[in-house]
Amino acid sequence: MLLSYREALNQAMREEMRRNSRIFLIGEEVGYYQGAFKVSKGFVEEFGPQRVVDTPITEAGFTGLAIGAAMAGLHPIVELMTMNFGILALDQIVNNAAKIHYMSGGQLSVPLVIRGPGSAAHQLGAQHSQSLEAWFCHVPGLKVIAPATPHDAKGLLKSAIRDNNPVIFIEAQLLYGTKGDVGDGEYTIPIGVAEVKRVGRDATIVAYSKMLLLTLEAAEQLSREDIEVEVIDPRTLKPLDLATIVASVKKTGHLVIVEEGWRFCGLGAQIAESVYAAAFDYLDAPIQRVTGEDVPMPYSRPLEDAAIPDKARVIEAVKALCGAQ
Amino acid sequence: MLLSYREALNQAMREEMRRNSRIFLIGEEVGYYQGAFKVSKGFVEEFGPQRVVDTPITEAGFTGLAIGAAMAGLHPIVELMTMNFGILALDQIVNNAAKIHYMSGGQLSVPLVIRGPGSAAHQLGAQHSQSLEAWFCHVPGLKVIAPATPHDAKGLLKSAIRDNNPVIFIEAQLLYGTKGDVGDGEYTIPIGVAEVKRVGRDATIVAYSKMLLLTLEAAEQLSREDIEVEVIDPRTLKPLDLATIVASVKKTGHLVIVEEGWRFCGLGAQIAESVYAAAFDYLDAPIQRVTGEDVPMPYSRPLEDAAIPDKARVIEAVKALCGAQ
Amino acid sequence: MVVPGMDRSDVLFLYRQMLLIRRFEEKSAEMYALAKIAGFLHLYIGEEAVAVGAIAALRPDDYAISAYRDHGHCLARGSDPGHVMAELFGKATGLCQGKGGSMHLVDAPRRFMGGYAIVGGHIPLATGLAFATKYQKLDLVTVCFFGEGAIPSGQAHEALNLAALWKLPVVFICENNRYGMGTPAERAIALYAGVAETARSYGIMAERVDGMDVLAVRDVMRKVVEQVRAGQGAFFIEAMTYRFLGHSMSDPAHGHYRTKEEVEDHRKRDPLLMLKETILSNNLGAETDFIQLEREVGEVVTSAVKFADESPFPTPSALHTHVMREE
Amino acid sequence: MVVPGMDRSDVLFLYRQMLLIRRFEEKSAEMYALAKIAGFLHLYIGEEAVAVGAIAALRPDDYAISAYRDHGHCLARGSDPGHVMAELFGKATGLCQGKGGSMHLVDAPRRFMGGYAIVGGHIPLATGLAFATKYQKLDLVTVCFFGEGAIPSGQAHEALNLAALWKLPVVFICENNRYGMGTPAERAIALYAGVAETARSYGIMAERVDGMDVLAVRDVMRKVVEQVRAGQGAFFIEAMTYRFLGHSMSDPAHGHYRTKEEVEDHRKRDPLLMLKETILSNNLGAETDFIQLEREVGEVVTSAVKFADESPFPTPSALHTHVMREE
Ligand SMILES: Cc1ncc(C[n+]2csc(CCOP(=O)(O)OP(=O)(O)O)c2C)c(N)n1
Ligand SMILES: Cc1ncc(C[n+]2csc(CCOP(=O)(O)OP(=O)(O)O)c2C)c(N)n1
Ligand SMILES: [Mg+2]
Ligand SMILES: [Mg+2]
Repeated sequence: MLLSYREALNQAMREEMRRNSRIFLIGEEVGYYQGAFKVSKGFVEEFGPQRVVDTPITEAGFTGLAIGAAMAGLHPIVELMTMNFGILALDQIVNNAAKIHYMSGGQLSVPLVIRGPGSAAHQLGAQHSQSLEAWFCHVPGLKVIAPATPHDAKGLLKSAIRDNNPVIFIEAQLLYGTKGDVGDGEYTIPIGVAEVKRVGRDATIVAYSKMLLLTLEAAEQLSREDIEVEVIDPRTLKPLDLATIVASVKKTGHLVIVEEGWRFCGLGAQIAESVYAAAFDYLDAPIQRVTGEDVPMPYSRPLEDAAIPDKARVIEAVKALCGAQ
Repeated sequence: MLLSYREALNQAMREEMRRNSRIFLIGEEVGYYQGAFKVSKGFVEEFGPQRVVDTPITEAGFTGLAIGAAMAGLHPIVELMTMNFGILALDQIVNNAAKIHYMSGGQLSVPLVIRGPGSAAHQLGAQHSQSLEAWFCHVPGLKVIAPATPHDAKGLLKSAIRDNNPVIFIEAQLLYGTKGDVGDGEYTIPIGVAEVKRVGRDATIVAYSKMLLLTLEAAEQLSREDIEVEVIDPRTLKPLDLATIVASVKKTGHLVIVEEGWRFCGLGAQIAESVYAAAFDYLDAPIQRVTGEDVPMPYSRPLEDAAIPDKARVIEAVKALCGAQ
Repeated sequence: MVVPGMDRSDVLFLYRQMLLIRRFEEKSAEMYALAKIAGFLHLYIGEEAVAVGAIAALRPDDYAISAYRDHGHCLARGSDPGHVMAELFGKATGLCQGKGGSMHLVDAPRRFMGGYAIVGGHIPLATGLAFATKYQKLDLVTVCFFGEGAIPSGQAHEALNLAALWKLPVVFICENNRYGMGTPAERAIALYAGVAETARSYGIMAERVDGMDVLAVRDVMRKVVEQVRAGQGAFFIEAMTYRFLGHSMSDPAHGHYRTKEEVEDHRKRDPLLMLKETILSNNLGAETDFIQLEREVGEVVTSAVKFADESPFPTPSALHTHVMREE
Repeated sequence: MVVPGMDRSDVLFLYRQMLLIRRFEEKSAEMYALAKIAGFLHLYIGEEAVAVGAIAALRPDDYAISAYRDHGHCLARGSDPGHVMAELFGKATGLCQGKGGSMHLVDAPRRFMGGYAIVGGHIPLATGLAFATKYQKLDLVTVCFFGEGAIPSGQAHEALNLAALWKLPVVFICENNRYGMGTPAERAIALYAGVAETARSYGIMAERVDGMDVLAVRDVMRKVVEQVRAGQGAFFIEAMTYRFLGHSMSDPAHGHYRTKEEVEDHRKRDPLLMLKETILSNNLGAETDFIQLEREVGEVVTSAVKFADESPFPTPSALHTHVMREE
C-alpha cells in the first residue's frame, strides 16, 4: 500500500488505539483541528474527545499531565505541534519521564510517546527550525527514534507505542507528504535496529530522517561516477545500532555522517567518536561530517539553504574521502 | 592572595559591579540570604536591593526578564541556584538570548551572564545532579565557560561580564570551598583560551571544572610511575580552543578526555571528533573517554561514586593508552 | 461616537495607519501566493485598531514588543514599509537583513523590540525592558502585545507576577481574537469570561476595551500609559478583537472551528469601516479624503513591493555574521 | 475544641502518626550529623498535621504525591519506617533501593507516587494521575502537596488551568509555611493575602485551613475529598503551617530571614501539643497513653535505624538497572 508518511503515522496510531483503550492522544489541535499537520485526521471522530485531547498552549503542563497519566497505567501519545516546543516541556521530559523509573527503583514507569516534527521546514525562522535530537539522546532513560520513510515511520511508531519507556519520536514537516510502500498487514519494526538502505563498497554514509532522502539521491549520483556508497539509516538514534555501522565501515574504510542539526555537539560527533573507538584501524581517513551550520536558522531562503546540508555537500564529502584513498 | 573559588567569584562580580552600574545580579536568594551557596555574600548590603534582586521561583520568568533588560542596555548576571534549574529557563536561553542578535540582523544584543553550579555534589539525587554543558555548547549564540580554579574563575567571570553576548558560566558546588592563589590586582582571562595545567610527554588529558582536580592528582600519581601526562583545561568550552589541544596531541600521540556528564552525546564526543579530524595521523591509539555513566544519578553513595569519574579511572585510561604504545 | 478633543489630522492619521497595515498585508498575501514570501505568515487583518490605537498613545522612545503576528505593530510603530516588505521577501535590505522574517521583525531605532514565535515567550522580555527603564530611572513605558492563547502559558504567569511584584512600567495588551489557532478561548482558559481576571489575580489593574474601535483603544491607552508612566505599576488591557482571515496562510478563514456567518458578522465591525463612519458623521473628513488616502497608501505599498523585489538577497557571507556580537 | 464523631482510637492514631514523623525526623537529623544520611534533607517538623490530617481522609487506593519535603507524606501514607530510613541511608533495602533518596521517596503499593525536587514540577504529574483515574472511570482522588514557593511557578499555573478546565479529581494542598527557603511569601507572590486566590482565578474552589490543627485539616479534607470523588472537579486547600527547623540541614532554624521569637511563637502551636491538649481535655486519652505511644514510636524508630544500618548498600550492578524498563 502506497502511503504518505503522514498517513503511515495516522495508521500506526489508529491501529494501536484500536487495540488498546489505555492509549490516548494529547496535544494542541490534535482533535477538532485534525492536527496542525493533519496527522490525526479522523481521530476525534473515531475515538472521541476523551481519547483525543485538545490542550491549551501549555507544553510543560500537558506533557507533565501525560507523564502522570502514564504513571497511573495509561499510555499517552503526546503530540508536540513541533519539536521546538519540547524545550518548554524539557523539565518534564528530562527530570520526570526519563528518571522516574530509575529514581523509584523500578516501582513506577512511564510508558509514553512524545512525537512531532523536528528540523527545519522552509523559512520558518530561527525559533521554529531546530534539530534537537542530540539533546534528547544525551539523556539516559529516553529512547529516540527518527524514521525517514513511511514504512519505518509506521513500524517504529507502533513499537514506540508498545514500549514501556518514554520514547521521543521525531518526525519532519517536510517528510509528511512523501510517499512510500507500507505493505498491507500490521507490522512493527524493532527499536534499536538500523537498516542498510543501499549496499555499497567505497564509503559508508550514515543519515537519518530528512537527510536520508538527499543522501540516497547523492548515492545514486555517485554511483553514476562509479563510486558505490553504502547508506545506513540508524532509524533509532538511541539506543544506537553501532554494530551495523561499524560492520559497514570495516568493509568500506570510509564514513560520512549527515545530520541537519548544529555541528558542535551534534549527534554525529557521538557516532563518529563511537566508530573511531570501534574501528580505528579500519578507517582510511578521518570521518567526514556533513552538518547544519552553527547558526540560528536564518529566514532568507538562500541563507537557509546554505545552513542545511544538501546533496552537493554530501557528494563533496564522499569525494573528499574517496579521493584521499 | 589565597581565595576560595566562592570568594573569587564574589570578588569578580564585586569589582565589575563597582565599575559599571548597569550590571545587576538577579536570582533566587541572591540578596538577603547572601546566595544559596553564599557566593553573593555582602552584595545586597553593598549594592542595595535594586542591583541585587531576589526572585520568586520562576526561572523562565526572571531569566527572560534579564534578557529583556539586557536588550535595553543593562548587563544582568543571572544566578541559577543550580544549573539544573536552567532547564526551566531553556526556552529563554536558547530561543531568545542566543538568537536575538542574529534574528534582528545585529540590531539588538543580549549582554548577559547566566551562572550557577553544575554537575553533582554529594548525594543530591537524580534531579539535582546533572552536567548539562553539552546542551549549552550545542547552541549557536552562546559562550560556555567552566573554570576549575579560583584564579580562572575570577578572571573568566570578569571577562564574561564584560562580554556583549550571552555567556553560560558553569561553577560546581564541590569547587566553592577549594582554595587557590588569585594574585593581587585586577585581571581578566580571555574567553576561548585553554591552559596547559601540567606539561607532559606521554599522553594528553583534557579535563575541565571539577574533573581537572582529580585529573591533576592522577597525573601526579602517574608521574611517580614515570608516565608524564600533559593536562589541558579548556576552561572555555565554547568556543573551544582546539589548537592548544591538537598541538599537545601531536606531541604525545595519546588523548584522554575526562568529563563528568553523561557519555552519549557528551562534550567529550565533540572534542574527540574534532581532534580525530585535526590530528588523525598523530594518534597512536583511539582516544579514551572517561565520563559519567549513562544513568540518572543515584542517591546511594556507592552507586553515585561509581557513576562519576574518579582518579582510578583516569589512571586506568591513561595506562590502557600508553600500554597500547 | 464623538470623542472630545478629536481632531481631523489625528483621526485621519489613525485611519491611514490602519489602512496601511490592511493594504500592506493584503499585498503580502498576494506575494505569498507568488512565493515571494514563504514560511509562516500570520496576517493581522481585522485587528488593526489594537496596534494603531495602542501605539498612538506612546512616545517614540517607549518600547513595544509583540508575538509573531507582528506586521501591524511594526508598521504602526513607524517602520518603513519597504524595509518590512523586504524582510518578508528575505532580502538584505530587510529590517533584519532577511534573517528574521515575518515572525521576527525588529526595528531598534523605533524601539520595536521584536516579534517572537514562542507563544508566551516574549512576555518575560517585556518585563525586562520595563525593569531596565525603571532601573535607569527613565520615564519610559513598555507595551507588550500577545494573543489570548498565551494566557494559560506558564511564562505569561511568571512574567505577570514579576511585573506586579516589582511594579514595573509595562502595559500588557492581550489581543483577544477569540481563537488560538483553532481553539476557542473557552476551551483553553478554565475561568473564561475574558482574560482580565488573570491579571487581577496578580493585583494588576485591568480593563477591557473594544479592540475594533481604534479611538476607544487609543483613549484607554492614553489614560493607562499616563498612569504607568507616573509609576503606578503594570496595567493589563484586554482588547476584544477578531481575525478576519485564517490563523496563517495554510488555515482557511472559516471551516472547522468557526462559521462563515461568524466571520461575516465580525466583518461588519471592521475597524476601518467603523472609524470611517465616525469621521464622516463628525465631519472630520470627506469621501475624497479616503480616496486620497487609498491612493497614497496604495503607492506606499506598491513601492514597498518594488523595493523589496529589486533588493538583493543577502550574500552567503551573511550566514555567519551576527551569531556573536563582535565588539 | 470538640469535634463531633471524634473517637479515641481515631485521635490517638492521628497523634501516633504525627509523633512517628516527628521522632523519625529527629532521628534522621541525628543520622545526618553522623553522616549516615547525606545530600539534602528537608525536615517536615512542625508541619506534620497537614500530611497526617489530609492523608487520614483518603482511601488506600487514592493517589498522593509530594515535593522534596516528603518524609511526612510517605510515613503518613503508611510506608514502613525501616524502608524509609534505609532509603535515607542509601541502602538496597530502601523504598527505592537507595536510588531515590530523601527527596524522591516512592511507595507504589501505597499509592505514594513520589517526592520531586523541581519546585512546581510534580504538580502537572498530579493532574495526570487524576486524568488517568477519570479516564478509567475510577472513583479515585489524587492529593498533591506542595509549598507556597511553587505558586509563582509556571508549571503550577499550567497544571491548575488544566485541572480546572477538565474538572479533574485532584486536591491541591498548598503547605503555606510562609517561606520558600529564605524568601517570605510576600516577597514572591504579588497579590499576597494567602494563596487561595490563585486557585480561584481558575475557578477552582479553595479553602484555607489551620495547618497546625490535624483535626481541622482532616475534617476539611473529608468534605473536600467527598466532593471531588463525586465528580465536582478540583479543589485547593491552603494549609497555614510553619516549619520549625531550617529549610534543609545547612540552613539554621532562624537567622537571616526570621527571628528566634517568631519561631518560638509558632512552636507554641506545635501540632502535637495542640492535639494532645484536645485529647486530654476531651478525656479521649490520658498521660499514660502518650507515654505508651512515645515508647512504641521510639521502638519503631530505633528498629528502623537498626534495619537501615544493618542493611547492605546496593551492589555495583544496581547502577545500570532501572534506566529502562525491560519488559
Ligand atoms: C509554545 C508554543 N506552542 C505552540 C505554538 C504554535 N502556535 C503558534 S500560534 C498558536 C496560537 C496562538 O494563539 P493566540 O495566542 O491567541 O494568538 P493569535 O494567533 O490568535 O494572534 C500556536 C498554538 C507556538 N508558537 N509556541
Ligand atoms: C525550579 C526550582 N528552582 C529552585 C529550586 C531550589 N529550591 C529548593 S526548595 C526551594 C524553596 C521552596 O519553597 P516552598 O515551595 O515554599 O517549599 P518549602 O521548602 O517551604 O516546603 C527552592 C528555591 C528548586 N528545587 N527547583
Ligand atoms: Mg488568539
Ligand atoms: Mg514554603
